[in-house]
Amino acid sequence: MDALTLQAKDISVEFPGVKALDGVDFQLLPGEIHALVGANGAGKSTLMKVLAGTNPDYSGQVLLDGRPVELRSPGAAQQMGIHIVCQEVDQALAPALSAAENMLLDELGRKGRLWINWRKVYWRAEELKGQLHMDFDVRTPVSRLTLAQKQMVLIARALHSNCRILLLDEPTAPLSTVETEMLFGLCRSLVRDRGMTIVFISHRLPEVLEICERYTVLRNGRLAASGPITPQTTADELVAHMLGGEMSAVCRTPGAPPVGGEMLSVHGLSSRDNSVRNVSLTVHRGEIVGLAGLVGAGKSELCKTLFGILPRSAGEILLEGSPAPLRSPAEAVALGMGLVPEERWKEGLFLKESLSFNLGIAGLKRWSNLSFLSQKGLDQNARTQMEALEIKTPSPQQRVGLLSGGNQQKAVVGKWLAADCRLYLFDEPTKGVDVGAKAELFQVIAGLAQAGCGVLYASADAGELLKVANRIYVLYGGCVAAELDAAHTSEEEIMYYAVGGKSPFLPTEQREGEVRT
Amino acid sequence: AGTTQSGPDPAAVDSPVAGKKVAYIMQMAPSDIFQMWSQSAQETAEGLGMEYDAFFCGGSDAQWQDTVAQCAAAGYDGLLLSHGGQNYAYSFLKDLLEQYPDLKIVTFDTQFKDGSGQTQTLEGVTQFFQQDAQFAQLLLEYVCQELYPDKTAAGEPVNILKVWVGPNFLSPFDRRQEGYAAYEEAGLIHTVETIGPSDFSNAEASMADITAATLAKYQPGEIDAIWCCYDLYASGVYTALTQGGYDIPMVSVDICNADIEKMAREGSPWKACATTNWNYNGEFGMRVLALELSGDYDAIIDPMTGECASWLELPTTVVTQDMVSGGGINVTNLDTVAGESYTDRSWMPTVAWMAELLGD
Amino acid sequence: MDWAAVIALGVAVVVFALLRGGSFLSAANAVNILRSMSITTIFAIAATITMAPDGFDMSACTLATVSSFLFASLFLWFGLPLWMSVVLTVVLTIVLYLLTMFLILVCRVPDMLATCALMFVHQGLGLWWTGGGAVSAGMPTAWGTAPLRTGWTEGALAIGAAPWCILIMLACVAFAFIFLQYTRHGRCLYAMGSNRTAAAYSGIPVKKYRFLAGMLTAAILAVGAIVVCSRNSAAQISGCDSYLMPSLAAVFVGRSVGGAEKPNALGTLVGAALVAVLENGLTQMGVVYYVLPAVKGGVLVLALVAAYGPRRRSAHVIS
Amino acid sequence: MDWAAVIALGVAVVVFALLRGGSFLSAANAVNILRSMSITTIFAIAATITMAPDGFDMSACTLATVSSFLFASLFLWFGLPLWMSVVLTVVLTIVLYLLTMFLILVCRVPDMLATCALMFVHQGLGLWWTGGGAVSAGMPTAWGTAPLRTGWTEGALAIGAAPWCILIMLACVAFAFIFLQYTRHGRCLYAMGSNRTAAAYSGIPVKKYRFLAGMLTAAILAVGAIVVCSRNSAAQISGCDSYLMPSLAAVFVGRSVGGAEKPNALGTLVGAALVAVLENGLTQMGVVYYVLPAVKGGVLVLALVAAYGPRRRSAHVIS
Ligand SMILES: Nc1ncnc2c1ncn2[C@@H]1O[C@H](COP(=O)(O)OP(=O)(O)OP(=O)(O)O)[C@@H](O)[C@H]1O
Ligand SMILES: Nc1ncnc2c1ncn2[C@@H]1O[C@H](COP(=O)(O)OP(=O)(O)OP(=O)(O)O)[C@@H](O)[C@H]1O
Ligand SMILES: [Mg+2]
Ligand SMILES: [Mg+2]
Repeated sequence: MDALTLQAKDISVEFPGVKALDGVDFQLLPGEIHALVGANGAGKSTLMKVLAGTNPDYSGQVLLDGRPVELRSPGAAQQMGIHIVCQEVDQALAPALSAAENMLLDELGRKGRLWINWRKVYWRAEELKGQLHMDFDVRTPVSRLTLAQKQMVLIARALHSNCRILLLDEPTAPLSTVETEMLFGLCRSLVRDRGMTIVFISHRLPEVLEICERYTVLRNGRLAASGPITPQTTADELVAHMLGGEMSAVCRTPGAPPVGGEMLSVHGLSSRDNSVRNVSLTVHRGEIVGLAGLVGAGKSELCKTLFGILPRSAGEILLEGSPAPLRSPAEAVALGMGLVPEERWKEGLFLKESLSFNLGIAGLKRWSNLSFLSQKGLDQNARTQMEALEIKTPSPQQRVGLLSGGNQQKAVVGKWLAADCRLYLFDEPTKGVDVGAKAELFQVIAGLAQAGCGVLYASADAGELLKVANRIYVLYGGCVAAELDAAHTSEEEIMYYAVGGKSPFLPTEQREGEVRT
Repeated sequence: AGTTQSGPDPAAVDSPVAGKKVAYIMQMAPSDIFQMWSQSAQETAEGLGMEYDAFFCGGSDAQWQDTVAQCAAAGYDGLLLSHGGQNYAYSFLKDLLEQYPDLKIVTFDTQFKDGSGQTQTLEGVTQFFQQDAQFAQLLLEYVCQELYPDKTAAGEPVNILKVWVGPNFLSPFDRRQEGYAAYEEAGLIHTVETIGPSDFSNAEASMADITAATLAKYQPGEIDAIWCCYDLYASGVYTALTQGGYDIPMVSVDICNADIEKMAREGSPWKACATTNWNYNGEFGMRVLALELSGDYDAIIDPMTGECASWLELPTTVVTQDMVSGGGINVTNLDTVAGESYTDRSWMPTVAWMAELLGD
Repeated sequence: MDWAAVIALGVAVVVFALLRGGSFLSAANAVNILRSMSITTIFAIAATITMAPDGFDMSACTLATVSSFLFASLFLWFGLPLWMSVVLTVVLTIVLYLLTMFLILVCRVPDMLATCALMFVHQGLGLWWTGGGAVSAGMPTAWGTAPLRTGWTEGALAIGAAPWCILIMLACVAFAFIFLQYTRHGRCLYAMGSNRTAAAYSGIPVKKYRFLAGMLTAAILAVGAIVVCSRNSAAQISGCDSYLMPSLAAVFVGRSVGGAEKPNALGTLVGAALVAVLENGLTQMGVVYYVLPAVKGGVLVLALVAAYGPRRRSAHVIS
Repeated sequence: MDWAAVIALGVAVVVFALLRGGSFLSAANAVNILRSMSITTIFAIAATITMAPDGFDMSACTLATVSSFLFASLFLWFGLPLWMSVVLTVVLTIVLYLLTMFLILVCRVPDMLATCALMFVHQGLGLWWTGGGAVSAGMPTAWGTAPLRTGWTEGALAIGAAPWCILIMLACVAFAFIFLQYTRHGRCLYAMGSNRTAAAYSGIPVKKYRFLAGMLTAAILAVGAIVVCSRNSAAQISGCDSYLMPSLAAVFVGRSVGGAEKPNALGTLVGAALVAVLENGLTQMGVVYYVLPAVKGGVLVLALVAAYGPRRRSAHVIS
């Protein structure tokens, strides 16, 4: 057996009311890609934060190359070559600074030269951008980037530094297959060429099996299992470790075609910034309609345009037959729509408020009488949602910002379940949600459809869409490239249209006005 | 608070006001003249065996009212009140005296106007003032007679840049305006322009900027002199004049230590200040308060008329540049140069026991 | 510690009561304290409502000065009945506040920046209206005619005196407390204060709510201005301007009360009361005038340190 | 529009030059303008440095008042040579700033709250040192003895006069500009200002940098205080306090300059210059003193509207 690069022994972390890590052992071999898996709230992020020095209140010991080290500050961890790409990208980015500066932010923190050479900064940023096949101006402030681009900036930051151990906390959550493949290629070359060790967290188990060599499973803050990943290792095996054996294998296949009339019908919709172009689609009562497409295809933009966030330049939207103005989210909500947004920190959560506050905010009218709120009603609602979505936390009064990433995501979804909408727009609702909870969530969504609601479900994960949707629209370059029946299509076909019918890196212009099947 | 000394000289007569608690409550923020005020009041109070405290209210009328009410509640026997607002002081003090009938009050620079703006008096309360109109007039007299005698003799009006704010900004400013207007009506002066600070919370710096900008548009000789209603504004004017290299004489009402220093500088344009003796004002007020406390109302004599009154006015002096240019002069030793009217204290109200205790 | 400010208030009362006895603990002095905090508290409640949705208004008190000019001129110059002067002042203040809202909501100038510039505008506006002077009884109008009313009435003067000014203060606090704490609208304002984008995406009409908060602020500012005006029996130049800092201090000190960590009406009341009790007690103790602010500031600092210092609830050392 | 403030400045200069000609466009008047903006700009630069890492200091100018007391007393009462008084004032101001830093960094009281309480502390502290009065030439010391130096020297008075006060202002601006724009430390401050957690996660020692910003602020405040003191030839009670709002206004107006959207030195200079040019030009136009703030504020509002209004770069209607 190789000498261990990093060995963490008996790591415990406690928060008020939660034992996030309880005597966890964790080892890394040199030059491996190591999977860290576990259900939401199992303690993965917490363990990574310990290693990255951003959670200095831990007990236990960390050995690096056999020598004990103290990881009590991010600077200390970085000095030892440990870098993290953390789960909530907004936490690690300075929105007012340019993308270039954000990529080189770690270097700013290190003692060194006094002067900044702006030419060199931009040159280096361009270089990193090239390595990651990104396409935007490195001088743009980060606040104007999309979630996927932000994720890439963070990865670029890690690339720039001279790191030995790279901790990737759910980096692929906002990425689609193409970017994910590219990221994996990059990871492999980093391991091969630079001898890096990479820890990889993901809830997409096939990904994990594809790229990782060994795994560690956490359950409820304890080490559940660890071992090498062989061709024989299956996702079910990991799931069994994660959930403690009892895996309720709920895999919904699309139900019978909907019976209801048209809930939403959109004709020739374009957004003013041209990220959505001439889109027409329909959603029926009781139907789950998928939106597929790569990152940047305009799925989020379509949802936002429908929800009145992005101004539209053309097109008509009918809700149950009557024209809907939809100039602002408030109007959309008043008409019975709900949007689970893509960026939970920025757009979805009130981080400093309680879970109960967050879960009640979209349906306040339900719990108010003559404008007076019923706190009891809100708490009751919070408990109901916590149960339905398996949100793991001690009490409805817990601050949402202190929940684990997946549980935060569930809170964003839960907010709308309480709001009694007739049309739901889900934009990557399962981002960061573990397999078990994902199955629950699918059940919940199916339940909404059964109750007669319309559902538009945007996801970069084609497999997921095949599981939930009745029909699927594939977006490419802001246009609808294809409309497919979920029962009669495959991931391959979806991908074919998603990349423009030909190759992944085709310029958008050539595909304009692409035919639909 | 201040240091409470160990009472009067034991050999001296018994003070009828010994052990009484008095306070000086000033509406404005502290500054060196008001401190001199407070100091002389404190010395007098302690000389008479009273306990003395001082409070400043940072220019807030509400705080002035609160502090007065708090002191009344805290059991002070007498209050020396300064610069209360003319609009509310009457009704406020009237209510206060109804609640605390034994409280003795003396006010400085505080007019009493009732709800209709009519001047009123309060039984048992003595008010005293500076002669603000006379301040303005003495300064203008100085400008016309001393600085521009030829022009005045020729019947030509002197061109004045006037620094003033109002009306109804502060009652003393309004009274100063009365004196100024008299000269203007008499044709002795001509007002070229009236300017004031654009930012009252930063009046001195603002006045400097405004004056600098204003002077830039006049040709030499178009302004003969600058008249300022208040020395804080004058200080800004002085900055503008000296830094801009202008040779225009200026005069101002009120005086403080920094003013004297500026007047005394070589080639200073600041020619004169009209003032009362700030060392005497506090003492005067405190003596009146003590007389009220001991019930000697008939000894409260107006310095100007020599008669017993409840409205008193303090004598005025013009301090000129010549007096202070010798150097080493500050507000505390101004009496050594400022002439007889400044050091005369024959008008200080007194009675036998007070004269004994204070060594008149 | 969530109750630091309340504890500080309690301790201050007990200490002064022990040291000064009856003269501090009398009913008359309680009225003194309540009266002295009334105006600051009213303005602080206005600030609380603005700050709930993460707004900020540096021009609040300069606007109040304009309101007080309006009130005094409506009552004295135009001789309107008291109730009509009050109502019109509130309405006109709200109208003036539309400018603030226009800059913030339509022109999207950040609150701090817009209101910082508006301070100057208000200062000039008020004085332009009065012709550069204060408005008081017996003075001619800005255009030189005799005022229609020669003096303040009993009723007008009563507004600024105990018990009315105290009752008005309590009414403002109670209104803000119930509104922010127990109504849907208050909840929406706090949601905006917590994350404006998320609030908008949750279907809250954020601009409408910012506008609502602004209008309520304006109405309360007008009430505060009327109390100031009545208390001084005149609308003075810059008469309300200096209440800005004390009212902000009250909101800030009160922010932590009850662990709310956001501007809240009861906290604001406690903050204002703490300052008022300290001023009153220290004055009664005869603390030298120039040391008084230091002692007051020192106690506030201690209260803040107690409120924020020991908080290690979240593991984020870096926050 | 990123250059709105600069354009406003240019337009103001051209308009006044056309209307007033030589009396506005003379060299002497240029010096007037520069001199009138010098003190505000120095304090505004201090605020810029504090605000770069998202700090805020409401007590900056009350601390400057304390510094001016220190300077005047060192120079006059203790008769120290000028250079030594200056150096000692800067050092002592930095020492006093440690209290602010202690509250913010060690006790973790939010900036606004801590400095709001510190305003009172500073006010009391300064007056306690001078025994409750101003410090001016020829007055006895707080403990009653004669001062060692009887008056201000030429050199001491020159600091507050042109050209020195202008040069000092320019030096402060240049320093802050280069420091914030071209050094690693400056960028670290901006990174903190944009997202403190992110900065900390990148290994930037955030507390150290907040401390550094505080110390630089203190040093610049001391310089500003010395200029004020020299200009007034006395350290006056509350002498610097009222520079807070104008200096904040300069920072705010300058924030948008060049699209920086963060406090920046050149923007601050432009902001201060705009205000100073308006004051000067409007005064020359004979605008009544009490209407002047309204016109000044109006121009500032327009500049802000131009800077923020038309910005629709991002498609997000909700911002
Ligand atoms: N700062 C904190 N304060 C209180 N509790 C916390 C804090 N951070 C994490 N927790 C709790 O610790 C537990 C582990 O959280 P962690 O973020 O490590 O989970 P995770 O495995 O990353 O989950 P996910 O897959 O959802 O991201 C959760 O119950 C979470 O609520
Ligand atoms: N605020 C913005 N400013 C400029 N361009 C933007 C902005 N938001 C999105 N875009 C552009 O719009 C396009 C679509 O973005 P986005 O990545 O959100 O699409 P998506 O299909 O929802 O992808 P995913 O949800 O998988 O990340 C991209 O080309 C992106 O660069
Ligand atoms: Mg996690
Ligand atoms: Mg998306």
